[in-house]
Amino acid sequence: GAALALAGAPASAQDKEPIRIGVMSSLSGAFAQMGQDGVDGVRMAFDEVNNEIAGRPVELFVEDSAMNPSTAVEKTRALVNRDGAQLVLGPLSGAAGLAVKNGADEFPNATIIVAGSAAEDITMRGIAPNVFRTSYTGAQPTFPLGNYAYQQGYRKVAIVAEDYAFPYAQVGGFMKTFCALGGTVTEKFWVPIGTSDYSSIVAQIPQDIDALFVALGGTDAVNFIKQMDQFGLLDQIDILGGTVTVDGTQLASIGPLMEGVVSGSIMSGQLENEAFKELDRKFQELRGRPPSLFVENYYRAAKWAILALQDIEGRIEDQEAFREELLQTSFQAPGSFVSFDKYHNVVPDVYLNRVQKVDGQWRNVPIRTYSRVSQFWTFDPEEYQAAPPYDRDTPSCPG
Amino acid sequence: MTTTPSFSDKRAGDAAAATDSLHGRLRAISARRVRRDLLLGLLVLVPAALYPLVGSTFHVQLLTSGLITGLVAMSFSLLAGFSGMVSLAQMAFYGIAAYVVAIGGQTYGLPPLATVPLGLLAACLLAALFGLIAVRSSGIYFLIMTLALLQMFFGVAMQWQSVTGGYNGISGITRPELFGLSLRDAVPLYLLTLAVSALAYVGLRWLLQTPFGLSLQGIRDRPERMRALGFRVQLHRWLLMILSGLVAGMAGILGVYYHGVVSPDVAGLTASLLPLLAALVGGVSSLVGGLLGGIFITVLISVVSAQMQQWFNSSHYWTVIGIFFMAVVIYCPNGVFATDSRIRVLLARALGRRGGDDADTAQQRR
Amino acid sequence: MSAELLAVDDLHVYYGSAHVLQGISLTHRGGVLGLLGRNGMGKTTLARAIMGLVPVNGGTVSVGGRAITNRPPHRVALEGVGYVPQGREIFPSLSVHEHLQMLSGRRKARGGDGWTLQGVYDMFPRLRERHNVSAGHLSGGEQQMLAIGRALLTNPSLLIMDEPSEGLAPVIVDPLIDKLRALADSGMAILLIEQNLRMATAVADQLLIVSSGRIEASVAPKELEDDDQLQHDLLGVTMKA
Amino acid sequence: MTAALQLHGITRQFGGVTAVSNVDLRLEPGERCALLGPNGAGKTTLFNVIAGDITPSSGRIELFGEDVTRHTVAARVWRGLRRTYQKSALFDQLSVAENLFLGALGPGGRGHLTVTHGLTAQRQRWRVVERTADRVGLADRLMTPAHALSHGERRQLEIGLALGQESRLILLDEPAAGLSPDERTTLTELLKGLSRDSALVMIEHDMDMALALTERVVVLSDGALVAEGTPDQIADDPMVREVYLGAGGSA
Amino acid sequence: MPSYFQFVLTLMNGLTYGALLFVIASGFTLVFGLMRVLNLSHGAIYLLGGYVGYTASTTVSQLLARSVPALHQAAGGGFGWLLGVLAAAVAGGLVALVLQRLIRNVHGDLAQTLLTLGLAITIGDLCLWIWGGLPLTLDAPDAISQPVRIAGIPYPGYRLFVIGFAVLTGVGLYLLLFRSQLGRIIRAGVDNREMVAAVGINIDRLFLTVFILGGALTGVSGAIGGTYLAFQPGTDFDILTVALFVVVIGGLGSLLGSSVGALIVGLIDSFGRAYFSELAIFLLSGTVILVLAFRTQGLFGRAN
Ligand SMILES: Nc1ncnc2c1ncn2[C@@H]1O[C@H](COP(=O)(O)OP(=O)(O)OP(=O)(O)O)[C@@H](O)[C@H]1O
Ligand SMILES: Nc1ncnc2c1ncn2[C@@H]1O[C@H](COP(=O)(O)OP(=O)(O)OP(=O)(O)O)[C@@H](O)[C@H]1O
Ligand SMILES: [Mg+2]
Ligand SMILES: [Mg+2]
Repeated sequence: GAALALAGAPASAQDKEPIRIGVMSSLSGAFAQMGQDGVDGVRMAFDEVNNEIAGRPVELFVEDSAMNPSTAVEKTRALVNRDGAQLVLGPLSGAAGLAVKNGADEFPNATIIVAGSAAEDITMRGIAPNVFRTSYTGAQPTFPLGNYAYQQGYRKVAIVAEDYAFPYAQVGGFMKTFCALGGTVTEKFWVPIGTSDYSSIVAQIPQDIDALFVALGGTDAVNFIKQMDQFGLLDQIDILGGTVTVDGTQLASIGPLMEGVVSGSIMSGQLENEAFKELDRKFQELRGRPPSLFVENYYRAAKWAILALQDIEGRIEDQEAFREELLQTSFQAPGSFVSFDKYHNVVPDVYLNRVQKVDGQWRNVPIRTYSRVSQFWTFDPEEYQAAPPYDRDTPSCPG
Repeated sequence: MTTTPSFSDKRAGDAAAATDSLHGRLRAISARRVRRDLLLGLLVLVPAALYPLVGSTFHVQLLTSGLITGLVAMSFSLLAGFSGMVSLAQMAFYGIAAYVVAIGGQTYGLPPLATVPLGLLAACLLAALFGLIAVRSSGIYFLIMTLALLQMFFGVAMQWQSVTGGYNGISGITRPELFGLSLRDAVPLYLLTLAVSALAYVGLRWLLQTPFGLSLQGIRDRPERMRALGFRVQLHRWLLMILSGLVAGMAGILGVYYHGVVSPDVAGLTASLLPLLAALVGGVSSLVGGLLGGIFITVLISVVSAQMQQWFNSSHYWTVIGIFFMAVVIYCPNGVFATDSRIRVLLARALGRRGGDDADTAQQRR
Repeated sequence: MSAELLAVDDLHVYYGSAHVLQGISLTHRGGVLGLLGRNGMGKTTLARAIMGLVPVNGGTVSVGGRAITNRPPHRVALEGVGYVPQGREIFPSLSVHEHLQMLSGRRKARGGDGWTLQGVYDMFPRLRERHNVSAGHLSGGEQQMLAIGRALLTNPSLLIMDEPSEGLAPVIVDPLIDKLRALADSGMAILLIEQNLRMATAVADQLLIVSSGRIEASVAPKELEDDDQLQHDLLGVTMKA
Repeated sequence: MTAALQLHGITRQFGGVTAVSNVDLRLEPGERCALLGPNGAGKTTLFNVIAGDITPSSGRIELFGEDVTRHTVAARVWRGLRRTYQKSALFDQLSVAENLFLGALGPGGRGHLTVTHGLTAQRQRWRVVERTADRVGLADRLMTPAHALSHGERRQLEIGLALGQESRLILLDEPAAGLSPDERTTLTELLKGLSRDSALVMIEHDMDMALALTERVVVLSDGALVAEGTPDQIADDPMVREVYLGAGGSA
Repeated sequence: MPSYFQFVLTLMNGLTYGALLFVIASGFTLVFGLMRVLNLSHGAIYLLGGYVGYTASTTVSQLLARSVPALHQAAGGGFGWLLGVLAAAVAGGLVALVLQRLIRNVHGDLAQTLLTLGLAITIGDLCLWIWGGLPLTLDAPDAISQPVRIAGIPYPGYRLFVIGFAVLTGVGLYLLLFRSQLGRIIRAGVDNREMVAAVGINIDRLFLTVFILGGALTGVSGAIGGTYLAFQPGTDFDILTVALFVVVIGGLGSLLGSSVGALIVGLIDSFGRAYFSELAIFLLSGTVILVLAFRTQGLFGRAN
């Protein structure tokens, strides 16, 4: 039947072979909200073009990577081998992204745009031809924060962070710039993910520090800040936040306590460009709160793919051309103007945001913008990649 | 061998029994069963091995994944169903074998000929270690102990970053070749997994019908009495634990070749829940149930999660799985493949027949 | 009150496909009715079927004229049926005292004072000595006493006892015989399942012999006691060698 | 000749209660002995102490001349000790035949693993199973799972479990309890026919049976040994009448 | 901070955290102690209690603030919070009711346990469906959250409130389990359901009561715990694990055990984090393993 219809009717979008796109995100467990935000972002991007690219309909297939690298690999297979996706957006968590990238040679006929995962090695120390990253590396948004901290006059900083790869990189980025300027990090508290009682850490925070850098996510961040407050310490210490510490997800629940916290991110709660305002308005309509980092990240990835595909008339089958086009594409995303570096990683603007109440809502308001921040900051890429990866003890500047 | 209790005359039975030795009768029964199972096995295995000729790559991969989960489920059932030890630590044995193969191959560049035996050995050793700590406990204490041990494993995998790669684990694993076929490709790996599963199943089946197997079941039912008959209960338990570690370790190696990655998440919540669900859906007191259950649950989750998205735009497939699982526990307490499921009994009632033969089930539960 | 305290009519019970009770009928009009039979003949099954502890597949049971077939056990008990199960079935988590405390005063006797905690202790002084011990730690015989006491405290009008003398020392059995007789004389009907021939013949007013899920014979105790041949025919033994 | 069993001053307390109090007992190989006493006298507790299920508060236990006070249950079994339980302890999921097989499989004098029990011996072991089943009257229930047995049948199987192998000392805890008069007769015959290689101690409230089967009777009361003698002596002992037999308790 | 203060503070933190753990485990202990049902949906009911409590308390607070602002001010958020706790109790009780209806149909420990696991999976996902995945917490009323000065250090008032609540819960449970007719009957029923029925007691109804009570208590602990700690998807299994560990360390079914277990876990967690922070991830599981390796029945558990 399909062949007949093709022969007869004028080629409308419905009759053309659809472009199949897979979306992979963390939809269950602790990251479920961020994951759902990501899927919302993708859907919003495709709705803007009426789910049609160059006359071809777009079909979306959504799968849950469950924060698990093995599952992410399986779900990529499902999307590519079962659903016939030639483009996969995702995954969200670091280990999952890394696993997919390292196994990407299994999918020569598909392109993967990592939209949330911040593991450096997805776009460093060897790259895959079919893997791109539109989000950020763990250190990318915190390089400027270290810079800022020193300029603020902070000299001694203590750190509280979760004990795994992403916070290592966030802390690493911060310390690379902060220590280089002469600051010292006197103490680091690494806590396992899912720690609920922080009181004994709160009790140990040294009193002679100038600021506390907090790189925790989800309930960990909420519990920590809440308990700082209960012990009456919140007002006594300046707090700097990691990228997901002060995201919209936390502000919804403990906004008032976070007031004044400065954090580094590639996204903000209040930007002047049209793309942001548009996204902000639409997402408010959809969910009744400002868009989070993850809405923007996934939206941006989808938008990037749409632009590139439009430029090659939707011929996603020509993967070579598509990847080439993708690498060349740059545009104004809601977060900032973005383009790729030669390592397939995004070069965005980084904002330092302060938490403030705007029109009755707690939001991140930019106080400083660093444009076009590379994943290597201002360091030499070769040297940077040769240095040992971040971990609990690297870098170090105890003073 | 239906033994309906004969009430008419108690002595009549003796005469019948005397004509044929018990050993002979049992041998005949088991020979009949072996023949039946062999036939059934071939009926399943041959089409399964030929499946890649007709099935899509994805379906072959899905089956592989199901069998791997099924192997772990089988190692779980081996402990739970045949010796009453409900162990949550199976994924640690899976994990350590996977890690050893990954680390051996990636970090030290060892050939698979070395890493595979090392991986299995590591799984056995870890099981032996865990066993040493845990076999003295029983019931819920054993369950919690193994849960704590699993968390320990998780902690080490997470913290010992220089060796395990920490949170990110080790990915991009190179797969070896077997008879000139790369295990990176779906079909060869599937066939290997199928062969390993079948062998493991046959081996365990054989073992369980030996006196050793019967001893284990005695220990499950009444460990004190086994002690009073002179058995070394702890030693039996410990050996079984090592054996189950071996089976889970096989799964771990297949798993790391299948996924190409190993990370602490192998010991995480979802990963350890899956084999458990598989074992239950298949019936804990049946080994083959574990394998089939693995395939069943893997396919189910894959289908439900995709369809929930397609039909309802919803990612809440776990609600469906959870409800399905409860239904299984209520309506098919011995697994969906069991012949004595409640549905069957209800059906039989409705058709005017009475439930299954009790005497038969005691013999056939394996 | 109906004359028929207990009426069982054409009772059938299956375990799976095994037909264990194959049409048992009996009526009990007071006094002590004894049930004898070899192991595995269905005596316990009959008792459990009356109590509602196994589903009845055919036939009816009524107590005091009221049908109780397939009623839940607590309803049957509330109709005034007490049960001393085979194998004691005491509650290991409770102490001796808690067992009795739990039941005393729950169900009033039809007339008169009914059983009290002290009454049970007086009947089995050994229990008073051990009242603080967890019942699971009692000796076998002590558990049996407790099981009897427990049933008495529900002040039943019909008491079903499944081998109450099992595990009791002779020094306990003799007073128990007297006590059961006294209970029966005071109006409590007793259905007594026994393996101890001496006890059965001493207590029962009438004896039924169960075989293969059927009532095979009904004899007077005196008759059975005196007739060695009858004993041999019905039970396969003689009482005294 | 060394004694089969020798108890030196065995005492066992539970909290404030002394269940067994300073019991000395010597049993010759092949001897048959009845252990009588009122309910709660400490008979089962004494068995538990001998078998190793509970440790004595004080005292020493010798099996065949060897001090086993600190040995495990299994280690005593390897030396030839068998026992039955007052409350049947069976393998409920397994059939009668399988139950008896485990009874016959017990590692005898060595205690090595069942994995090493060769397949060759199996035929013979099933023959033992068959014979045992016949002896305890369960020959036509071989394929029935233990949980589906009646109480009396469970008692029969309980005894069968202890008879699966050669032994040097058997402890029977109320073997006749729950058995019908018919089965009781069978059991009496069975016990009478047991090989004299093995000593036997029997707790039993069925006096006819206890006195018919044994040549020596020991009476326990409140944990202490209060009388000892031949069946006839004991049956006439006024003290035993008072604490145990009661008024009508003529043998 | 001087090390003496540090020590006292760590001790206090351990005690209060232990108290919270006891409250969290109490519903579990009740259901297990009386019914011998290992309720794996405990964490899910806790989470549900948190969400329902959150929704009820914020809704009521907003309503009050809008309609009777004076009263709202005066109560310092107390009304909303109290109603939240009540709503959580109701929600927990309802789930328990459903659970009991389901569990009646299955026999055997393993099957029952697995049924509760299925329920846990379902509730957890339903919560995500209804409330989304944002981390949430309840706001404690001012009256019980004012800092209290202990040895000169300001100490969070809510934590002290939790200690008080834990003590009350413990005493209440003790009376119910060991000093009441209901407790006796239920314990008997767990030993042997048939025989309890055979003495004329409707054991099913009593079991239902206990389940509902346990569920309500768990729901309440969700609201009280949710005021102390934030919750989000995944919290259900974290809480379940901690509750299991606490109860097992103490010995299953022992009330004294679970209170001691809670204190041990609380103190080890607190001191462990303060003095051996690198080992934090191993603290909990390590404690369980150590305890069980030497006492296979937990500290106060009895061999059965
Ligand atoms: N674990 C225990 N804790 C407390 N008391 C116990 C324990 N075990 C036994 N006892 C007590 O010790 C006494 C002796 O018990 P034992 O079982 O040895 O008696 P017995 O002589 O076998 O009696 P029976 O003839 O009734 O079986 C009893 O009073 C019993 O209550
Ligand atoms: N749960 C069960 N499942 C299957 N069969 C059973 C079950 N319980 C009992 N039976 C069978 O039913 C028959 C009758 O058992 P019942 O317990 O009524 O016998 P009984 O006359 O009380 O014997 P005893 O004197 O040994 O107590 C027996 O053959 C037994 O094997
Ligand atoms: Mg019976
Ligand atoms: Mg005894």
